[in-house]
Amino acid sequence: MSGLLAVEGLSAGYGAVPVLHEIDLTVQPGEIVAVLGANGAGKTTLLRTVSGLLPATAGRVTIDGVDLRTVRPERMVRHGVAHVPEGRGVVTELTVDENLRLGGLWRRSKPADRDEIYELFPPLAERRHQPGHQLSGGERQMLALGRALIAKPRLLLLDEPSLGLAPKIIAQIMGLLRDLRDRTGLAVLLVEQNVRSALSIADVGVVLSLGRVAARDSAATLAADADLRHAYLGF
Amino acid sequence: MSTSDNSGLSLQHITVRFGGLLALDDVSLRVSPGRVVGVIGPNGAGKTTLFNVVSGFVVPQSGAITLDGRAFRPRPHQLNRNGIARTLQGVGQFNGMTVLDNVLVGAPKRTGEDAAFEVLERCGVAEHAYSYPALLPYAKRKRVELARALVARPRILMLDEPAGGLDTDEIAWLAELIREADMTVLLVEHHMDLVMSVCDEILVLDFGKPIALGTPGEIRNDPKVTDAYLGAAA
Amino acid sequence: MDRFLYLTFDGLSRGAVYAAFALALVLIWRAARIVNFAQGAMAVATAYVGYSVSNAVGSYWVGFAVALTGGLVLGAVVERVVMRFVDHSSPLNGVVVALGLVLIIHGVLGMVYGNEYLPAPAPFSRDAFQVGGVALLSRYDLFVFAAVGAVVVLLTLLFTRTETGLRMRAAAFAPDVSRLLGVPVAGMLTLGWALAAAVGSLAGMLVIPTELGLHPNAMDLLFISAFTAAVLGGLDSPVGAVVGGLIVGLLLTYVSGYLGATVAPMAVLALLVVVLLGRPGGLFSGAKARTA
Amino acid sequence: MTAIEERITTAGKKPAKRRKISPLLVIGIGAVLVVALTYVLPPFRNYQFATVGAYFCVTAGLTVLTGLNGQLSLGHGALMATGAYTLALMQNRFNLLAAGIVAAILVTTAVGAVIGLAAARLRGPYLAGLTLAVAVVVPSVTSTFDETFNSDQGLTVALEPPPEAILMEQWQAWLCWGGALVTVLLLSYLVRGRFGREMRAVRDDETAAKLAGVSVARTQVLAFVVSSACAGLAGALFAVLAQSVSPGAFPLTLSLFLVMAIVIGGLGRLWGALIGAVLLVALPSVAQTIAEDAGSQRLEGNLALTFFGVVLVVVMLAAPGGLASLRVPRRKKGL
Amino acid sequence: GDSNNSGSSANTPGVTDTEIVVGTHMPLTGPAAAGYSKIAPASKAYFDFVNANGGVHGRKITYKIMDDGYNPSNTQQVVRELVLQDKVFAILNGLGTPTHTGVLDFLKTNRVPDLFVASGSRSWNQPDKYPGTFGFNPDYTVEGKILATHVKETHAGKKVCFLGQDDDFGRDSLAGIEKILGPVAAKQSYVTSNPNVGPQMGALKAAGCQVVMLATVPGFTALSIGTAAKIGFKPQFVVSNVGSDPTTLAKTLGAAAPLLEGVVAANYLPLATDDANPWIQLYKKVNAQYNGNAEFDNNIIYGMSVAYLFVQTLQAAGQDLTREKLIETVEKGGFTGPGLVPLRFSKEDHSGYGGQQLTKLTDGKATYFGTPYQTDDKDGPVAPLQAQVVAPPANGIPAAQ
Ligand SMILES: Nc1ncnc2c1ncn2[C@@H]1O[C@H](COP(=O)(O)OP(=O)(O)OP(=O)(O)O)[C@@H](O)[C@H]1O
Ligand SMILES: Nc1ncnc2c1ncn2[C@@H]1O[C@H](COP(=O)(O)OP(=O)(O)OP(=O)(O)O)[C@@H](O)[C@H]1O
Ligand SMILES: [Mg+2]
Ligand SMILES: [Mg+2]
Repeated sequence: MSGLLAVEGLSAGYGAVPVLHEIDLTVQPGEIVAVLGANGAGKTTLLRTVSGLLPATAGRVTIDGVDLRTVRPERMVRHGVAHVPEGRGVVTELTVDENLRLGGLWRRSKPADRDEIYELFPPLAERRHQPGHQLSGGERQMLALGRALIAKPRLLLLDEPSLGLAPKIIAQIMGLLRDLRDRTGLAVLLVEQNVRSALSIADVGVVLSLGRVAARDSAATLAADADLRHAYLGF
Repeated sequence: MSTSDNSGLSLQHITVRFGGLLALDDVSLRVSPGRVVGVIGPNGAGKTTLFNVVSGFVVPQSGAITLDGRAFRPRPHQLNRNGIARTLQGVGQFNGMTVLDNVLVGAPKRTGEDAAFEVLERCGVAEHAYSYPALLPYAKRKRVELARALVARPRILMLDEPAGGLDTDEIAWLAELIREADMTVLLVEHHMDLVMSVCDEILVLDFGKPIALGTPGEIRNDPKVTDAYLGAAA
Repeated sequence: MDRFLYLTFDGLSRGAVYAAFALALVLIWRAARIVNFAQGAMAVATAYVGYSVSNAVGSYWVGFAVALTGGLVLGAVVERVVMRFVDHSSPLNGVVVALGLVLIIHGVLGMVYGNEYLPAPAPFSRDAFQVGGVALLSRYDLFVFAAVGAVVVLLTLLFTRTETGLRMRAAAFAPDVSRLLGVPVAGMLTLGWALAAAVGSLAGMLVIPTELGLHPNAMDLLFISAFTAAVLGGLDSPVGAVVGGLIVGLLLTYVSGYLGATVAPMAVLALLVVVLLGRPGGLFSGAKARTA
Repeated sequence: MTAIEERITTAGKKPAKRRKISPLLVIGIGAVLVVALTYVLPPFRNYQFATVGAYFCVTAGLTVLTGLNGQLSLGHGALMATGAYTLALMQNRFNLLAAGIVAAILVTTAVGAVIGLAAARLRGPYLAGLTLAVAVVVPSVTSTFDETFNSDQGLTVALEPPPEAILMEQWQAWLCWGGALVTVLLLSYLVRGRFGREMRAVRDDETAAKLAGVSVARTQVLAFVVSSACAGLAGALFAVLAQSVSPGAFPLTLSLFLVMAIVIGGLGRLWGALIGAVLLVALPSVAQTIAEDAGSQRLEGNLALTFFGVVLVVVMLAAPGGLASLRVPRRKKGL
Repeated sequence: GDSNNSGSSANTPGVTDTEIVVGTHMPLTGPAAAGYSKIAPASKAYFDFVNANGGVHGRKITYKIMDDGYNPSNTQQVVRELVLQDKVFAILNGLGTPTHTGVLDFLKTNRVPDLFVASGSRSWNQPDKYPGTFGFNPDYTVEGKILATHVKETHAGKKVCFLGQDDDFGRDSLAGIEKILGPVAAKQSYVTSNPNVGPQMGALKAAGCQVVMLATVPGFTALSIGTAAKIGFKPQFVVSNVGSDPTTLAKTLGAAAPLLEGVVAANYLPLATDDANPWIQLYKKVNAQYNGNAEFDNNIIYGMSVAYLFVQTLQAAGQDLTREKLIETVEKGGFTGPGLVPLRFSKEDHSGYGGQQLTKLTDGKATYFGTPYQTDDKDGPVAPLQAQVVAPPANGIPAAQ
């Protein structure tokens, strides 16, 4: 298996409790892969294992052929991986601007890069010097996304980016992802509960159930497959 | 539905400022008993702030609140006693305590464990009673949170993004709960299917200002709302 | 009036060393979100090394440099060897380990150097300049002011202007998130401990010549005053530490001078109560966190 | 339901109710054990045993405050001093031990309420800083009001000797353990009930606690008051044990050692408080014994200190939840 | 002895045919340990010396030194351990006023002889209340009176001021001084928890003091003299014996040691620098052989003098040693030894040395001048004494009587 990201036979869990079982997955450059599944299916666990926050119990993850087991999480950005964690992970004690600076630190981003993000998410611009804890839920989500984008990743790991966002913003973000994919060849591993939006922009969909891959197909096929939708995606 | 009597919760001309930011700008809202009222609007529009005002975390610069016709000065820890229960955006749980204890904290004095179990059962998490919330999957944790609000037997239930992060089945369950609940519900949510399906009435905020108030049908077709909140996609 | 002037300058020069040590506490708080109760003992350990070297080499400044370097090393070692392995899920675990370290350091210093006061020379004259018969500041006091001033400026620059400062703060607040953003969290912690210990050593080198001399417990009292100062100013703020230090120094001196030495601790308590009731996060605290 | 969930919870819809052991039973057994022990222990061991009992009163109260309510106090030594001085003054005036102890508890409770009112607004290191300032104020108070407190030298405590048949140390052990067991009994009922839940709720999430109807400030002040009462009792018992009180007996290090004791014992557990109390008495004495064999004057005391410190560090690294920990499963803070 | 007699040594705690166990409490660690931590080992060294020469009445003396860190609650613990667990015969030279005050009642209840307490508090001299407790040091009031008499004679008409520790040490001292001089021109106090005497010295300077009398512990003596120099204040310092050990002061002051020139203090035992003194020669020998040749200073002299007195008492008490006997023996008095003034022990008086002689520091060395003085802590006169120099016994061990 090859690709920008390749996950092979990956298993992981918390303590003695296994969560993921032999997951195989690839993401090509310029591809958006949606990971879908019910609550507790293991989607977040998958992302955490890929970015090295959680050690795998078996299998391996490679990016451009580099085995990520040898890469510490803090070196992950240098391999072009940015992870927007579940629950946003805004450093609430730092200001909006500092959070963004943090995202761009590894590549010595310029203030101009931040301005791009502010243009993308105008509410953030007004709150530039406010500490993160003052932001509303959605504003934090925007900040987390912006901070990942400023790192100019090749692979973006997104854990429920639509959480707490207004429909209009969701649409805008999905459009942005599609745009980045087309323009810059960004690859995205997208975990979503908002199945419709996710499948609308994804190239490939992977359905997780009880920590295993239950289905994998092109996004369009998945969206059209009523049985599958009923069985795993509940609509 | 008669709104001539003054029972229920009523907000009049609420204005909240954070420094230079006008978070709520002259917002008035009347919530009659038994109604499900949705509050929607773009991110940062002031929805949570509105909840914070009602629950006493934020003191408005101006405006008044009345509860059943009487002036109401909200204080967070007295909310329960006034028949109002609120959940937080995200989860706010007591991780060092069992699920059962979590629920019992919210219970009125002299509530037995049995009553708490009843609510846990209603929320489908009774089997986790002696587990710890942090060990549960996200969806179950949200249910525990709901159970803690419901155990107080509130007349008014305020839910801040209860559907965030939930899958379709969970949301369906939630919708059912809201519809069946024999109480007034104030609902902040970005999940439009849920809002449209359970609300009797919807208030739309934008930049702290109410821009629309009406039934789901009216709101869906209001161009101002589409423009500010729903976007072309919806 | 002369008395007031005299007390003011005396209080300021005391306050300056409180400030220096409070800065070390602020630094470690910003870098690791821990109040390092072992800071005083660590500082005294390096001061011993510094003075031993001074005596051996015959140059104060060599010893001074060795003490500060020793601080860097000791801080890094304590973090790498002990603190890193402490379970920080309860903040008290770190406190208890730090207290354990205090006992170990006191014990070891007592074994090596004995529990006697050893002389600690000052690098500059401590004779105060007299203006109209009132003793104001000595050369040494000026040296202390300059050193403290330099540390505040450097720390403020570090935290507000440099990337490393940002990394250090982020690593302290949210280690997991920071790691995802490419911040070497472990390294930042070590750096924070090293810098804080070095600033602590500096404070030790500054204060010990003005007190009873070099002794394993020499910094215990300073720790209390400096901690009070840091809390007063707001643990997150270097400027707060300096202001807090000067206030505590002045208060202690004024109260000792006008009301008597015994009343001083009560005055400090009263001041803390008044300030913290008004500003529970210290004088220079930031905005109150939004919680809902 | 996922496979994981199944593993987390026991199968079956409604779990059987947990049976709780009655505290009364535990305390009853404890009382029998205590009395039996005081007959077999030699006098000095009885004295140490009594000291453990006195420490147990304060560590039990402190662990409720710090472990269950999340408030850190570095000033409990000062509260003990309050209790001790009250007892000494009462005793020297009226020579009625029971009244003295009650007065000690009441006065300390009042002082605790005042500090608690201030403390309720403070968090983390700021609370630590304020209580630390309280801890170091004791000598200052005793010197400033030296007609009453007699400065550094302190007061002696007049005590009626116990009846002939009972040794002084044995009698002291009964008194201290009587106090400790009653304290623990009351605390364990308190901790199990609504108040205990409210304290833990405040510790875990203040905002959620408020919304659940808990008055955060009230809970915090009450917790402080309760633990102050315990400290007052402990102080009174120490005065009885030592037959004297002086500021030097209640230094900052005492307050710090109390905190260490409850953390090492196991924060938030009454068993942990007991272990902590035992350590407070046993560790220095073991350390001293070990050091005595060293035989060099430079080593003696210093070796004991070092040993003490090493034990603290090692225990904390090996058992981060304290010695009494049957670790509460807690999900690591993650993303 | 007769084993049936309840008053015999056979069932006296801590005494066997071959051993006498005594204990003490001392600060060996912590800030108060400086200087003091050397006393007990010096006593022990002298006992070892005596033991090596056959002991006392065939018994060897075992000296148990317990560290209390100058914390009264630790003192409680360790003294109980000594008495109840180790069953010591007596407590010897327990150090510190606040620490030792706390165990007086306990020792009395358990009828443990409490000999030669190491502090100048007047509390040890209460034969009615504490029949088993005896002091050693001249009390602070006596000392104050003697120092003040010197000031009155040599600095007549000058402004005399006082700085003292804020406890019974400072208060008793000041009481003695004011008995002779009347109210001092200015008085200041310090607390050990605040090592800055800037405000106090500033006040004394401002008051125009020409003589400053210090009732300070060594660290604060050095601090006061150093601070005075810092602000250009150069009065005549007259220092309590407690805070006047020249070795300690010189060490603390380091390069500033010359400031000590001319400081007047008082003492009642031979001085460490007086190499010609036979007592010093004896002590140095013992120190070299049994104390690891520790740095020789007044603390060592103090510790050995206490031990010498204790051995003297044991010798006088005789073969059949009991606690009552020991106390009787001390009360009988009549001990002569290294002291420059007589010990005052009697049935009515449990205080120790009753006077002092003045010393002056020159060239870093303290030397005695004038004659010793004797007085009481009341309003009795300060009377010069004929110096009574006694040579130590040839073998260095007091003879049995
Ligand atoms: N830190 C943890 N410790 C123990 N179990 C955990 C932990 N985190 C997650 N789990 C369990 O692992 C399973 C998978 O969780 P995960 O968060 O990966 O699911 P998810 O698919 O992201 O669900 P959601 O849609 O709710 O976010 C769940 O059963 C969850 O309870
Ligand atoms: N305590 C505060 N201090 C400063 N600004 C605040 C504070 N609380 C809220 N704000 C600001 O007020 C605005 C409204 O916030 P609020 O949380 O009410 O938004 P919301 O409508 O709930 O948004 P979302 O849908 O994203 O949760 C936001 O811009 C936020 O940054
Ligand atoms: Mg997830
Ligand atoms: Mg919101």
